[in-house]
Amino acid sequence: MDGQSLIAAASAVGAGLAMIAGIGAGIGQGYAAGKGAEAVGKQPEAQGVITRTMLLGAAVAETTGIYGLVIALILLFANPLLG
Amino acid sequence: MDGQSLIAAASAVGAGLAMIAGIGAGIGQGYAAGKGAEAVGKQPEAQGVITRTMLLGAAVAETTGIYGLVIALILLFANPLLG
Amino acid sequence: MDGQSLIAAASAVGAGLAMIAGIGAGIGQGYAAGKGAEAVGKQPEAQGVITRTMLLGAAVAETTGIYGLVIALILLFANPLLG
Amino acid sequence: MDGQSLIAAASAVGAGLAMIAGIGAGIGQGYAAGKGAEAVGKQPEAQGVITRTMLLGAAVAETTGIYGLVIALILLFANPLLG
Amino acid sequence: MDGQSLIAAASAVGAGLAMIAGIGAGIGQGYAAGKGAEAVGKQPEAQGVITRTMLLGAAVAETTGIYGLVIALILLFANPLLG
Amino acid sequence: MDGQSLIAAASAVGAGLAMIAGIGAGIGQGYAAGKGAEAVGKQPEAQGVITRTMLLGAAVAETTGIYGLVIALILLFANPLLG
Amino acid sequence: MDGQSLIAAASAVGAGLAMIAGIGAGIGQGYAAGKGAEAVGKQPEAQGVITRTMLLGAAVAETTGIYGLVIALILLFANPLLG
Amino acid sequence: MDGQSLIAAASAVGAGLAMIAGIGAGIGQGYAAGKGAEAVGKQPEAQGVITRTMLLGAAVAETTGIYGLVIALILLFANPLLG
Amino acid sequence: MDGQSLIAAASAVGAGLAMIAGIGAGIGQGYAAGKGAEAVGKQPEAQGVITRTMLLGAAVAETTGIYGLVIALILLFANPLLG
Amino acid sequence: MEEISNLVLFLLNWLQQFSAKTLVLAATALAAGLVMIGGIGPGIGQGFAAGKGAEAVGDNEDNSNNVTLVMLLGAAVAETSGIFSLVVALILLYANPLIGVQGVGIVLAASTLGAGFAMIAGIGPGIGQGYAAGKGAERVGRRPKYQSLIVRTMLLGQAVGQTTGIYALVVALILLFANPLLG
Ligand code: NA
Ligand code: NA
Ligand code: NA
Ligand code: NA
Ligand code: NA
Ligand code: NA
Ligand code: NA
Ligand code: NA
Ligand code: NA
Ligand code: NA
Repeated sequence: MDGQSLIAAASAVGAGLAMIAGIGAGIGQGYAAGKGAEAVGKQPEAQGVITRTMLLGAAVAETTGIYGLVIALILLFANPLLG
Repeated sequence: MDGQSLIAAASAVGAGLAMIAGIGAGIGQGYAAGKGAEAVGKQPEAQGVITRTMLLGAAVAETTGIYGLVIALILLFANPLLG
Repeated sequence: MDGQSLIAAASAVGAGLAMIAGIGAGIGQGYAAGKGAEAVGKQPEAQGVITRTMLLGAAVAETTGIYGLVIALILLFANPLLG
Repeated sequence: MDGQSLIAAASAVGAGLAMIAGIGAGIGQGYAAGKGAEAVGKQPEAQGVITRTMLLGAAVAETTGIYGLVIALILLFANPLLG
Repeated sequence: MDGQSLIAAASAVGAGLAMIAGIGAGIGQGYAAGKGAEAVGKQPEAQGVITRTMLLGAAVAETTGIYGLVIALILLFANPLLG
Repeated sequence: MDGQSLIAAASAVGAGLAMIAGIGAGIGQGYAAGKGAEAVGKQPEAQGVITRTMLLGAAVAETTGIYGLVIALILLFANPLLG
Repeated sequence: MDGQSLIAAASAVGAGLAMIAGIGAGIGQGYAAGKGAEAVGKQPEAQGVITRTMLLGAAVAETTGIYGLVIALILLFANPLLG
Repeated sequence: MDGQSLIAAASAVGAGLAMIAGIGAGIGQGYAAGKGAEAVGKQPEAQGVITRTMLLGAAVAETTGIYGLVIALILLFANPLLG
Repeated sequence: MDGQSLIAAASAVGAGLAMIAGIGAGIGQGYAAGKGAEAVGKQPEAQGVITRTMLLGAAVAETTGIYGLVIALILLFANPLLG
Repeated sequence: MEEISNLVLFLLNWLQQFSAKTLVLAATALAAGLVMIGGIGPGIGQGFAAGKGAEAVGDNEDNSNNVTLVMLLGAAVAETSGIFSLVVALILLYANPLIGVQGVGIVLAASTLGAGFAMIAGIGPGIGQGYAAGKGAERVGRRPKYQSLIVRTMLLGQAVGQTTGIYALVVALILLFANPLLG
């Protein structure tokens, strides 16, 4: 077994670990979805601004999930550790 | 045992780890389901807009779970680390 | 021991890890169950729409748990990493 | 030690990991139990519909814990990875 | 050291992991305990139905903890992986 | 190093892992303590029934922590895996 | 390296893992502290019964943390696995 | 296998672990999104100040996710541990 | 393979683990962001003191994330363990 | 490949090429990372206190100084776990007593790791005490008259909530400084 194989194997595990970051956005955006649904039920006339604020906040909450995805993709497709 | 086997073995573990991201969407979307049920109980006449907002928000919350699934499928079926 | 055994062993661990995703749906759907029970207690006449919204939301929350199950079943019964 | 032993050993660990999914149903159903108890205290006359909704929601929340149990039982009693 | 020892060792770890499922019932049932105590304080006359609902819900929440216990006991006392 | 030592070593780790189940009861019973304190503050005259309900619910929440303890004690003092 | 050393090493790790159980009591008792502080602020005249209920509940929540400590101390000072 | 390969392999795992920090910002910012959506629904005229406060707070919550990303990028692209 | 490589490899993993501390600040500061947004919506005239309190509290919540970052940077750039 | 035919023996043999000191140093690097995970707790808890504090000063601007004071006092208590973690990490990095001790490398290394795992318990007190800080600040904002009673109850509850963090610290220090497993 050569060193390159060990690095590739560890990269597969690292890519899986990086995806775990996505737990956060899933919980947070789901919370926002619930509060948004509650808010439009109470003030249907404010639906536009409620939905926009929910989506703006959810977009912000997505970033760390994206970071994890980017690191995983780098480990899989453009791995600087593999010589 | 050759290096390719080690990479494949690590990929199986990495695929399992990547799925853990799905915890987030499960919690978050369940929260949205609960708030949605509460909201339609209070304002049955607003059921349409409540359900649409809940589903829109839940779709947003699904993405990081999908990212995890995609990385797992890449590790299993189109693994760039396997030579 | 050959490389195939190592891959099979890692697949057993990966299958177990993938199931952990199910934590999310369990928490989220249980939350929805609680809010649903609360809502039907307050508005028994809206029981139909409350239950439908709860179940619709819970179905959405189930998906990432299903993804985990699918990856586990692939690792066990149709493992592409095993030559 | 042969490869079969390694697979069997990993399957024991994988079975243990798969059970961890049960955390979700435990939390979620307990939440539903608490909301159910609260609701029947407030509207004892709605006890029937409250309890039915709580149990329906809890049954939905049980599924991913069952998935984990099924994968564990497969790993222990009908392991397709063991030749 | 033979293969049987490796399987037995892994079974000890797997049994420990399976118990972690119990976190869920502990949190959930404790939540139910708190809501139950709150509810009987507000409606002491409904103590009977509150306590019964709390215990029924808690029994449902116990199951995945029991699943974990059963898998651990199988791994320790009736291990099908040990030849 | 013999196989018995490996099993004993893994049992020590398994015992430690099993104790982690106790997180659940700690959180849940603490929640019950907080709700109990709140409830007796609001209805001091119902202190008896509040405390009894809190303790009954907390006893239920303790079980999975006890399961973890029992498995740990079996692994340490009556280990069926050690020949 | 002999078998006794491996058991001692694993016992050190197991002792550390067992302490993780303490997360639960810390969260739960802190919740009780917060609700207690809130309650005495609302009903200062009920301070005695609030504090006693909070402490009683917190004592109950401590137990699984103590279990973890006891297992850790057994692993360190009275280890039955070490011959 | 040489030492440099071992360090590179460990760096891939370390990079994956560092990304897990992102769970926090995802949850927290999603909570802010939900409260922001709720607040603009209640006071649409205060939308400007609500959104600015939500985004300011979310920016603060992003930092530890960024720290994790920076450490991962250092491990991958400018690793001081690799000679 | 020399010992220095093993220490450097462990340092890479340790740096990744240390970053996980950042989960806390992300959740907590996001909560503060949400409550801050809610509060300025209710009392826009108190925006100054609300924002200052939110930021002061968030600064306090940042510290353990910074500690984790400092330990990771020491492991990477000024590692006292590497001879 | 014969040498991997028994994965456990392969690993143990592979580790045996290193000196005891090297194994402890490597374990120290891992443990320093593990102990920092305890810092999750104060982050969550103090953030909760920040949110409740912000809410409370908005509701009662006249009383904002007392609210802030209680928030910071409670948050300072909640920092304890984070400080414990940082101190243990610094001990590990700069003065790990197990480095250089005569003994079996794997026991010394595992003891260092065990100390790292134990400190993770600090998550609990950090979250819980921070929650108490937030509720204390909230209540002091609404009922300034009862500030001392509220703060006393908060501190009493926080003290109770600290114990499992102390247990973990004690076990970690035993593993590092008075390890009974070192023959
Ligand atoms: Na973000
Ligand atoms: Na998303
Ligand atoms: Na879903
Ligand atoms: Na389900
Ligand atoms: Na159940
Ligand atoms: Na129980
Ligand atoms: Na207890
Ligand atoms: Na931050
Ligand atoms: Na802090
Ligand atoms: Na305590």
